[in-house]
Amino acid sequence: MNRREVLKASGGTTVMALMISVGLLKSGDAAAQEWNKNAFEAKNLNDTVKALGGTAATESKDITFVNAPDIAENGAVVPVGVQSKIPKTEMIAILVEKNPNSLSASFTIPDGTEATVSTRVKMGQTSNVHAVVKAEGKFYYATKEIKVTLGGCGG
Amino acid sequence: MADPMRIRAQMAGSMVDVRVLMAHEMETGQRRDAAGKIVPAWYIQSVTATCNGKTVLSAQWGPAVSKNPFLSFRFSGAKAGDKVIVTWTDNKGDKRTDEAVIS
Amino acid sequence: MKTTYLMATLALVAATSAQAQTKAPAPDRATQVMKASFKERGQAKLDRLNQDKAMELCTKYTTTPIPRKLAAEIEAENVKTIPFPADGKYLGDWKAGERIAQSGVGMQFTDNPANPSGANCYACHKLAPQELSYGTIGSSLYQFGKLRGYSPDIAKYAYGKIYNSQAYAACSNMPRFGHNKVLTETQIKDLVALLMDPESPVNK
Amino acid sequence: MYRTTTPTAAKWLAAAATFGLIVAGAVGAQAPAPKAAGKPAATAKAAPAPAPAKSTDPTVREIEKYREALADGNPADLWEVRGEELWKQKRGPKNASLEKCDLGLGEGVVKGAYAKLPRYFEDTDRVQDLESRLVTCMVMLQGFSYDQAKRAPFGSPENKSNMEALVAYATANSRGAKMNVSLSHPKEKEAYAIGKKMFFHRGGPHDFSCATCHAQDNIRIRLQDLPNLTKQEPAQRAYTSWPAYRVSQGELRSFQWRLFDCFRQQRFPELDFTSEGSVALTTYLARNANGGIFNAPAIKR
Repeated sequence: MNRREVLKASGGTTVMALMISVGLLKSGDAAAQEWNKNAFEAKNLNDTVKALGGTAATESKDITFVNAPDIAENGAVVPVGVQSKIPKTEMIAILVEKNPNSLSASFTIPDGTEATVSTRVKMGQTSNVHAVVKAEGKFYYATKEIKVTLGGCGG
Repeated sequence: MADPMRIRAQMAGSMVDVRVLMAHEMETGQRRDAAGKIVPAWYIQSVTATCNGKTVLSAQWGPAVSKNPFLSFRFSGAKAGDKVIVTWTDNKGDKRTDEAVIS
Repeated sequence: MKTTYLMATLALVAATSAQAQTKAPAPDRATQVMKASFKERGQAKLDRLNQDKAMELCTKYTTTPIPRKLAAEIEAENVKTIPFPADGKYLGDWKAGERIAQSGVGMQFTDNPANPSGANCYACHKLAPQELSYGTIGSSLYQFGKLRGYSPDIAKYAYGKIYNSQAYAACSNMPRFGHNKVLTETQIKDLVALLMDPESPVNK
Repeated sequence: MYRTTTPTAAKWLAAAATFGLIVAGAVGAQAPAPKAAGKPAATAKAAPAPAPAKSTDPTVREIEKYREALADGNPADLWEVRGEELWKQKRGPKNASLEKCDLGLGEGVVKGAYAKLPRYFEDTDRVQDLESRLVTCMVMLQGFSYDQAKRAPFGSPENKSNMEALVAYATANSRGAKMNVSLSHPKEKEAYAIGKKMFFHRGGPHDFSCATCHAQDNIRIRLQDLPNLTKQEPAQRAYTSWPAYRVSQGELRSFQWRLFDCFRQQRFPELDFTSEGSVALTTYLARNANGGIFNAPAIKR
């Protein structure tokens, strides 16, 4: 039985806390290991925010997209960077509204790390992309539409 | 075993600028192979970057992160010569750890 | 017919070899190398490297203009190939036409020949303005019907042009979709509707 | 070993000349639009000219931004690293590395070699591009059979290609080098002429040739610019950006793949990997790009 199966089978925080206390897990490691299945199965912004532990998110002008084009030449690789100017930003997440599941990625930002991350996501079609930020327990978001175009000569 | 990551860590003023490329298929579980069979989902679920024993970024990913993922971020509190260590774990339990010296 | 031609050529070779060669050139080394460098795969057989008279001439005149007389010959020969619809109707369903215009599948060795081909019009032409991703190899077809008038003559021309582009402009870059059996009559009518139906986004 | 029967170059050149294949100054050749003739009067009322030049098109400007955003962090690096390992690794029946492979600048010299390929090699008595030369080295140095060396030339998620990794490594070592493909050997001249003929050959159910898309200025397919490969400047820009990581496929693609897939989309049969024609066409295109600064592996849609 591997570590994840232990967690799943015993369902929770007590076992994890126990494992941490006996030194099986480092505390930083635990957060990374516990993959938030519910969040990655949510179908829209609200459900994703709830699965991430919030109630609702408010729109914020302090969240900006960096390096994200208005039009992507190929949906398989769409560069998306998010910058948060909200003080004490502790998490940044990238959601693609029209993907089968909205959440693409979430990043935990420790003290000392800039609240700016860049990655690349897949988009099945033209869609709104949401950047969700958690700061001091509250959730904020910003939205940008990215168009996905067809290309090439093969179809 | 998975191919190594390509990690670049450079001082940019007082911050460390980190860029990571990972070799991973990031299968969505929706693609069909040449024989028409569904290719099972296979993707990186968690990424952790540490420097001098401290976590400087951790991430959770779903299958919508692009194939051969790219990630960039900046952190403070380190100097040239220190090591940035990045580890990923995928949904099959495969793991890969690589490191780079800050230049 | 082919055999007769070949025999006639052989008979002529001794006397007028240079002249005979211009009519039916023995495969030169470049052609041999080219043919030996491809292998058949799926529906794409080696005969796809062969050329009819039009393509032979158009290859020869890619970088220099084709003489007017030869162009007229190509057009006359190709116009004869167009079987205009027996029912006299040219306009199908523009919505189906839009899907055909967007699709670039078909005739590649990776395509299933049982599936219908697309026409990939947007690869080369601007059509409905909602589609941002269009090519400029061909002219803009935006407002095709609106600019030319929705007359049966124009619809017939559009049908013929899609069926066999060489009938109207020798050595055009456009495929001969009907002549080369890429598209069916119904599909071509759907494309004509995309260009000629006043309700089509192309004419908005 | 896998030499094809070749008539003497002189004999061939004579034959080619009769078909007007050897054209001086081909690099500058220009393709005028085919003369439109016999159109019905109605087309006189044709729609306005194609979209204006790209720089003013907001869609194209956004696509340029997309490309810039991708340039930082090119997964081709992952192939390059794997290719370097493969180059140095002892493999094959002879348990040898490729470190003695001669890519044209002498045994083991990788730096700058790609910018002078394809070229004539005396030991095989033929013109070779990078991929065909790597096949030769795998056969001669490592003892692989010809078929083994040619296996899996193009990778897929299920089947990673060693060839593409080696191509990434070798080409990355020519980054910054000036393209300098020679036509001094008769077989190099011959390859160029054959490649040129292939470039213009129209065929298949779509009547396409390479020239259909790549012999005019300032045109695009969908939103992708189509370089005029018969002209020096656009040929330089295009040729020096291959191989490339294709984001649509998530693979690094070699120049042999580029030609293979162009012909697939031309609806031609399959271009045989490292065939004489494929090397000839590469020679034509690489030579047209002479003087350009090589800058690949790149990243493309």
